Amino acid sequence: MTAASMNPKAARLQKVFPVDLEKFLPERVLKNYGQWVDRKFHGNGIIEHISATGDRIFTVKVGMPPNARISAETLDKFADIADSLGIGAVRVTMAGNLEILTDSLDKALKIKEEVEKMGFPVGGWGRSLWGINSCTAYLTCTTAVVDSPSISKALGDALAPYFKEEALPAKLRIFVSGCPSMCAGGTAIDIAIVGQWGAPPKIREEVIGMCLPPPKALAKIPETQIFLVQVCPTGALTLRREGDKVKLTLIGEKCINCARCKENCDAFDYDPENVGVAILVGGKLSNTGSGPRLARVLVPWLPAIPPKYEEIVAVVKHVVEVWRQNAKPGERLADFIDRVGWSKFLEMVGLKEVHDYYQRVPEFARTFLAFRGRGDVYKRLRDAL
Amino acid sequence: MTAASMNPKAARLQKVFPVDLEKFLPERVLKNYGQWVDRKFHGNGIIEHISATGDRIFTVKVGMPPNARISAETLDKFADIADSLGIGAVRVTMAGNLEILTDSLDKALKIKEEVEKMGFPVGGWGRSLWGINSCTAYLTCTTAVVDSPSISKALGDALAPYFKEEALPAKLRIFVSGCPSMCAGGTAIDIAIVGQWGAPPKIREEVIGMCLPPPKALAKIPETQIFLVQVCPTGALTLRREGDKVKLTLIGEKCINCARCKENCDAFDYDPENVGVAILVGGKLSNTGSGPRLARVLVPWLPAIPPKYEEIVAVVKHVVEVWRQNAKPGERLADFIDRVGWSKFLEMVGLKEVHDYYQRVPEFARTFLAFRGRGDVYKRLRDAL
Amino acid sequence: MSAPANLPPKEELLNRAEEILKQLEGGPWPSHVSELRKTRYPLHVYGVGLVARKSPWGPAAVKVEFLNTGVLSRWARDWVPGGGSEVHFRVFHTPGKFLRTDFLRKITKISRELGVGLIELVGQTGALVLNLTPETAEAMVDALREIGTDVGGSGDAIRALNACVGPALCEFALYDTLKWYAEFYKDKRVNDNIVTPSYPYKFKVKFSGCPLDCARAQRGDIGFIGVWEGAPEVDQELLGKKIEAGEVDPEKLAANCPSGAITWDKEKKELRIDGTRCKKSMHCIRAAFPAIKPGKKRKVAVVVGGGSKGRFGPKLGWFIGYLEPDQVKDAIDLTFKVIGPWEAEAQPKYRLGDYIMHLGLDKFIEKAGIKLEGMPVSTAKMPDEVPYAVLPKEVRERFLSFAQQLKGRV
Amino acid sequence: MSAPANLPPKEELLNRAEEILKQLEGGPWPSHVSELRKTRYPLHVYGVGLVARKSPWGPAAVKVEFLNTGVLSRWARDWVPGGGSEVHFRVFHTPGKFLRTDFLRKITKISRELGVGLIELVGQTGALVLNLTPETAEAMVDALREIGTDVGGSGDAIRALNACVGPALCEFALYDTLKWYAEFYKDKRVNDNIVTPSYPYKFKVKFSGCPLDCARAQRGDIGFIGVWEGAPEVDQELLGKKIEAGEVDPEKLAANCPSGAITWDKEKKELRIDGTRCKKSMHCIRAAFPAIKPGKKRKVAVVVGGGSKGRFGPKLGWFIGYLEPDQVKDAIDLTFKVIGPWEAEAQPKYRLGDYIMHLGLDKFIEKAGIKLEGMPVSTAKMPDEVPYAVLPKEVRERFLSFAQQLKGRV
Ligand code: SRM
Ligand code: SRM
Ligand code: SRM
Ligand code: SRM
Ligand code: SF4
Ligand code: SF4
Ligand code: SF4
Ligand code: SF4
Ligand code: SF4
Ligand code: SF4
Ligand code: SF4
Ligand code: SF4
Repeated sequence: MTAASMNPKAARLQKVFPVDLEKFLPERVLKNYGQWVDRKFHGNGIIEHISATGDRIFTVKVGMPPNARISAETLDKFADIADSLGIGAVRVTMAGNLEILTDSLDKALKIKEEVEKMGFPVGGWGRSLWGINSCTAYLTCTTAVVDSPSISKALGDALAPYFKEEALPAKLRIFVSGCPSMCAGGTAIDIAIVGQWGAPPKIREEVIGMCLPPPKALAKIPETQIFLVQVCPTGALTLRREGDKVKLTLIGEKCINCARCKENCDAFDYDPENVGVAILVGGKLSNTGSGPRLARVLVPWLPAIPPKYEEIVAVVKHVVEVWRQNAKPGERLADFIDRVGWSKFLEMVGLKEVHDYYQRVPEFARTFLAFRGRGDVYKRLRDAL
Repeated sequence: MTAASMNPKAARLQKVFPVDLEKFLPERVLKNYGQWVDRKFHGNGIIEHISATGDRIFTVKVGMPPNARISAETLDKFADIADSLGIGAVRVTMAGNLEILTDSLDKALKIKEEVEKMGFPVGGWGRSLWGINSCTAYLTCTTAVVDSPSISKALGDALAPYFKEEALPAKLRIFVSGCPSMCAGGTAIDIAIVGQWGAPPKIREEVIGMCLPPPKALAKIPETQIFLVQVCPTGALTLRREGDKVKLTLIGEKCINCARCKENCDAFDYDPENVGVAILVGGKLSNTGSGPRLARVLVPWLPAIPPKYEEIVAVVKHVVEVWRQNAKPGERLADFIDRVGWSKFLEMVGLKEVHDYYQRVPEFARTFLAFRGRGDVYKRLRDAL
Repeated sequence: MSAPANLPPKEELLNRAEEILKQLEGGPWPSHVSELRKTRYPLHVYGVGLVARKSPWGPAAVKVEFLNTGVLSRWARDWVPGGGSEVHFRVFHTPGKFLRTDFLRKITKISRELGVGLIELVGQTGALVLNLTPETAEAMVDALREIGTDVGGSGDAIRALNACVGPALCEFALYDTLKWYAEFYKDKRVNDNIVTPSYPYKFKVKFSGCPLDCARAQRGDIGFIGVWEGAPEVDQELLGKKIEAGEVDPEKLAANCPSGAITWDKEKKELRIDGTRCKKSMHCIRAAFPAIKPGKKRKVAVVVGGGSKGRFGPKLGWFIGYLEPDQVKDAIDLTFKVIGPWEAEAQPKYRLGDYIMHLGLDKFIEKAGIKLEGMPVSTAKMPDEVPYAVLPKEVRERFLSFAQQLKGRV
Repeated sequence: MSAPANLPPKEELLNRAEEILKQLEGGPWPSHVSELRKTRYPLHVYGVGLVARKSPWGPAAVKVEFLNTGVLSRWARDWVPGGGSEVHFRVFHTPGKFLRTDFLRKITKISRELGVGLIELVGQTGALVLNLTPETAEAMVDALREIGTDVGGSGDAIRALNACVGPALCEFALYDTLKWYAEFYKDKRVNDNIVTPSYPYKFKVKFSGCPLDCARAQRGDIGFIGVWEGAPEVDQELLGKKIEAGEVDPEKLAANCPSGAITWDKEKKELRIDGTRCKKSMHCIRAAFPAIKPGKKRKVAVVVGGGSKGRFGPKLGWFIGYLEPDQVKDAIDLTFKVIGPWEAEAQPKYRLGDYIMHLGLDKFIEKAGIKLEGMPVSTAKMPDEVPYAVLPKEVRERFLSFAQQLKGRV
């Protein structure tokens, strides 16, 4: 059966993908496609792209609200600007900023003026804050623990000068995720903030049945075949016989709060009292400096109190300050920490306690922990010596 | 009760320790104690120690047989040399070499001649093979898997020129241990060779009882209180009920061959067919270069076939050769590997397969594996890129 | 989720919600709340969540025919006064995420008329996200297909592809990321596995034009990263000019190369780069472009197994070898080779990286039948420090034969 | 251990044993077999082991009164034709392992007369090992005590101490390793715990005079390593001479410092070392001694928890802080502080390092009541990469108070 002969709805199984470059790319981009030979940065937010053809495209990077959430109304205004001062096109970056494209520096500066009037900052690139990536959390997400968009707003308010004009040692990007799924992009970034429960979840007995086989089957199926048991990496979720009933039980001592159960079943609940965020530092994805790596936990828990999130903001600002004052030019936070050593970094930050969960875990929790990196153990010993 | 009033045998509980420096140190050493201001190396094996008093002591380092095993007869001959050509004293080094002390370069060179006549090499120090440390193994040890002294002999025969005169990039030391106890000094050394069973041990049912509580007690004591169960790090040793008897059982799939059971009970046996050695490279203890670190497994298993051990000798010679030809002056094997990267090093060695046990282990064996370092995971990714 | 304890009564709850929302509209950074106000998004639900410090949303089940991925729907929890519902589509973004104004206006029109006038410009995987109401879902799919895109990308399926802007704007692009993006989407197998979620877990594909990795390929289940072989290309003349002009300090360039590959010959005024050592940090290139450029022999490095968590926690990708810049078809084949054993064998909710950790990368490569140029000799993520192990006979044999080979040589 | 399969009959077994033994006497390296031949050691047992490829020794139980450690005895396994037995003592070595010839002759005399004429010059822990026969064991203890040493150092006790030669011969010694060695032995608690094995596992103490760590303190349960504070000391004048003489290349010196602490001022002809960065690699000192020497402010770094295996595998020590070179009494107290919680709480056959891994180094330090200068802020061996955890309230409070403090500041 060809797509054409199908019922129009069934034809939906053959997706329409936006794959036609001719159709979607601005003409001026198509003309110079693959021919860019140089670029110049004109202050924060503006790049001049120089083509072998002699053409130029200027991009003006506009900071978007958290989670890149924008109204159709505002977007139309940007479209108007792109038409009047630009070349009739914008693009959205990886990180959810909006670039307005134009063909002269003059126009680029005017665009900057216009969007600033609208209340949007122009900035990023080079040695600055490039932006804060936030997942959707309370805006739409069922598994969210804390609300990343409002945390991002608080951080953006505090760090806006670093986006717009103040220099940092190198690129700074922050990922804010509402729960351990880390949809803002994982932890391999300068600063990652991740919502977490702080205490093992509770099973809501009224609803857990929906995530399990019917009671009779449950009593017969081998435990290892139960989906939720499979999902839990530590064996904290296990079947227990209570009289003639078989129940899913959560052994708090084994739980590591990874949230995989919750991701797969809405019957896991938590108490807002215990909820908080972990702050990780020193990750990156780019191959610059000493290469890509995962961030480390700096602070394993802080409360997340809307709308100001003062504790989180204070720690992030402080870390940025320590880095700003001590790093070499061009040195990402990760490379800076690498150079001075983790111990020294902690000393600089003034943190007396460190999160070394791995070593504290009791024997029984080890199953899950095998994957955890010990990193530069001996290197650090040396750093200390 | 004072020692004096004690029964003479009971007085043995108060040990006689050789703590009197005046008594044990040679006079010339005492006179210059703590006053050494410089030293000169006179070819392999001879150091001139220069004191602020103007005095000099020359030490001639003599390579000893494997496991530093020597007869009283031979030792007396060395004493004679020390009396006739030296200052009436020798010392034993950390690593079981013998240093003969004297007071002029002339005499030192004569000592060298004399001991070489006896069939002993003079060498070590600086950029050379400093020696091979061997545990005792088949000479006296009950838990030995392979015989380290004869392996050391084969290696010494093959590498003797590097002790005596041929230059290497830096210090080379080799530890050869007969079993995973690693009595030759662990693995934090340039090259470590460690005997291992290759397959899980077998319990000798006839004798295992001697290492367990009596059968009746065994049936009652909680499993976690049984010494052998405690000793096994993976839970491979466990109690199983068979009819009305309780037996100690070894679950082969969980065993990681660590030998802790065998160390604590003679009832564990192995099949010489499976026996071999692991060869580890790139460890060190000294804080030089990039600091102390554990070696890594290069070859997890090779057969140990006396008396030539050709396979082991071939691999060790080859590793030394790769290092010799490619390292910078002064670069220990560990630092060399660190600089070029593990992947590149393997490529140089021509090893197509690598031992990455950790990743292969099935879920159930994870309990033990938590401690294993992941080391420079991303660094290595980068090395590869 | 159950109602949090101590929730104030309805009126007060809504008032406090509004208060918090207002506070989120001040300050220098653009406010998502201000934007939400301009839409039909049920803002009180969000506000109540902020007061309760719990997500106000629970799962709902809006079904759109023949749409198994890309649609997510929620009901406000029962403790949210007034209730509310929310549905959104994950929509395939344009190549390079360029939006010509005519196309952009089509999107805003669809959003306003069939949605709630709210758009997430790009999700972190790379989708364009449109909020809507259940009633108009079917119509919105049709409208999107009309303008040349579609809905998809959630569940245990292939997710929205993501590529950096690449040759469309960037002087560093070492292969055509947008072409690869398009070719992948055109492949039938990709289509089928976007449509129907049947993998052990999600699968993400990312394309970065160079080692700066703007598309975060390092965290993809499979990632393609443009690189070059050997040393960066140096235009000594142009470099000389830059040095004279004081734009570039050659000593610093050498000192800051993280792999120590650069030497500056003061006499000859020549910068030399040792290609065998260069680790592709892009440092010299960024500092002296275009006098220093990526080398001419271009490759696409393949990394597999990255992800934010999965069963065994955060991981970056493992490098497994190179493709040529024109091998996009082979890249697609490779992707399905990689997927093969994982799809067949992995436990549910094991990301590809978890499966690889479990199996061992070398075993995985063998199983998947992967053969690539530059495949690292060491495919192990972690070399072992423990000198004892239970080893199968075949493994022992292989090491033995290595030693036996050497016996002849040395 | 049981007899290996396919063992040849007695005669042939002994012949083949002799054959292997002979082969071990050729070659340029000194042969242990040749030495064994000159003694009454039952060489055929060793030979049979080599043929069987199994240790020929099984445990025996020779008891010497009031000797609970330092004596090890073996019987040949039942498959060794002719049998045989072997006993050996671990004897405390002299400070610096110096042997004046008079003393050495006393040792060889004891060995010949009361032993089998075979000596292991030093074991890898640091003991002098004397082989003997069961009958003369008591007499040998007496003879050894007579000449000023004794038997001890096996089992779950404090083992033979080990110190590098230090100030007796070495120009690098930063504290008096041999004095520390002697003072430790003199302490009553050390004596008691050498005499009676009652710890969870063995305990080893090692003293290295400088960071070269010749005594391998890094693998001790506790290790003491001489270091200095800040930069190495530079005698610019002497260095200048060495440079002129071509003995030292200052550029190379700077380039090879692993911490990048050295800069060479070409103009002023001055070598500058940044003490905050120096990692005590000894590189510059080795290369330019005595023009560059260790700094004057000397310290003794303490490392704990090293070991070859234990429960959790190979580990090097954790650095926990500094003592002063004259604080040997405090070092002894510290040692027993370190032993305290381990002795009280560790499972059997947990080395100190295993116990610390289990507990967490910071918790351990707290429990042991250790307070040292320079204690690293981060006492964690491994920082966490996983952003979720179950955290006790107290822990959370502490991090909260850190943040609250900052709120005022920034
Ligand atoms: C536009 C964007 C790609 C896209 O397709 O959307 C982009 C494009 C460029 N990146 Fe990027 N990066 C973009 C996200 C990223 C990311 C991903 C992210 O931030 O989440 C990374 C990797 C994550 C990380 O930081 O580790 C990334 C790591 C870099 C780096 C490395 C920075 C460093 O010091 O480590 C550079 C080099 C630089 O800044 O000089 C770079 C440089 C560039 C430049 C400016 C190339 C240059 O120096 O000439 C590219 C400009 C393209 C052009 O000509 O328009 N790009 N860049 C992304 C803009 C995000 C934004 O809105 O701010
Ligand atoms: C004699 C001995 C100590 C003892 O008390 O017995 C010793 C003594 C010295 N060592 Fe050592 N080392 C001794 C075992 C060690 C060990 C332990 C071992 O080998 O098992 C180590 C640490 C293990 C390791 O290698 O990581 C060790 C690591 C060093 C180093 C670092 C080498 C390197 O490149 O990393 C040096 C520096 C050097 O060689 O320039 C060193 C240098 C020295 C020098 C030569 C100091 C110097 O350069 O002037 C010392 C001479 C003392 C003297 O004046 O007589 N010593 N040295 C040991 C001789 C063993 C032997 O018979 O060969
Ligand atoms: C919308 C989006 C956040 C955003 O606003 O940007 C998102 C939202 C959700 N993610 Fe995500 N993830 C989004 C990008 C990511 C990323 C970033 C990426 O792709 O590079 C990651 C980390 C990278 C990775 O995949 O490893 C990510 C890792 C997860 C995980 C953890 C996966 C894991 O391996 O453990 C989950 C949990 C799950 O799959 O059950 C998850 C689950 C979810 C769910 C479906 C949870 C749920 O059921 O409610 C969220 C739906 C919220 C909602 O109502 O829309 N999301 N998620 C992003 C998808 C839009 C898009 O396609 O562009
Ligand atoms: C004699 C000696 C080897 C030698 O010839 O040099 C030796 C010999 C034995 N060691 Fe050892 N170890 C000797 C130094 C070491 C060292 C080196 C060191 O101390 O620096 C180590 C590694 C460092 C460490 O302790 O971590 C070492 C780690 C072990 C272990 C593993 C301990 C662990 O933590 O896992 C065992 C197994 C045990 O304790 O059950 C062990 C057990 C044994 C036993 C007692 C096994 C047995 O029951 O048969 C061996 C007795 C053989 C015999 O017949 O004498 N021996 N042993 C060394 C002691 C003489 C001395 O005091 O100088
Ligand atoms: S990180 Fe958590 S809260 Fe945020 S969108 Fe993903 S699943 Fe939802
Ligand atoms: S899945 Fe994770 S959060 Fe859930 S019970 Fe298991 S360990 Fe705890
Ligand atoms: S390493 Fe093994 S074989 Fe060697 S002495 Fe120690 S316990 Fe015995
Ligand atoms: S103690 Fe080690 S060798 Fe013995 S059964 Fe357990 S894992 Fe295997
Ligand atoms: S990854 Fe490289 S090619 Fe792609 S946008 Fe970033 S800098 Fe340009
Ligand atoms: S790209 Fe980076 S690693 Fe390669 S030569 Fe340039 S600075 Fe060095
Ligand atoms: S550790 Fe230092 S002081 Fe001791 S012998 Fe070695 S070089 Fe000399
Ligand atoms: S001791 Fe080592 S680290 Fe310190 S300055 Fe000298 S070379 Fe550098």
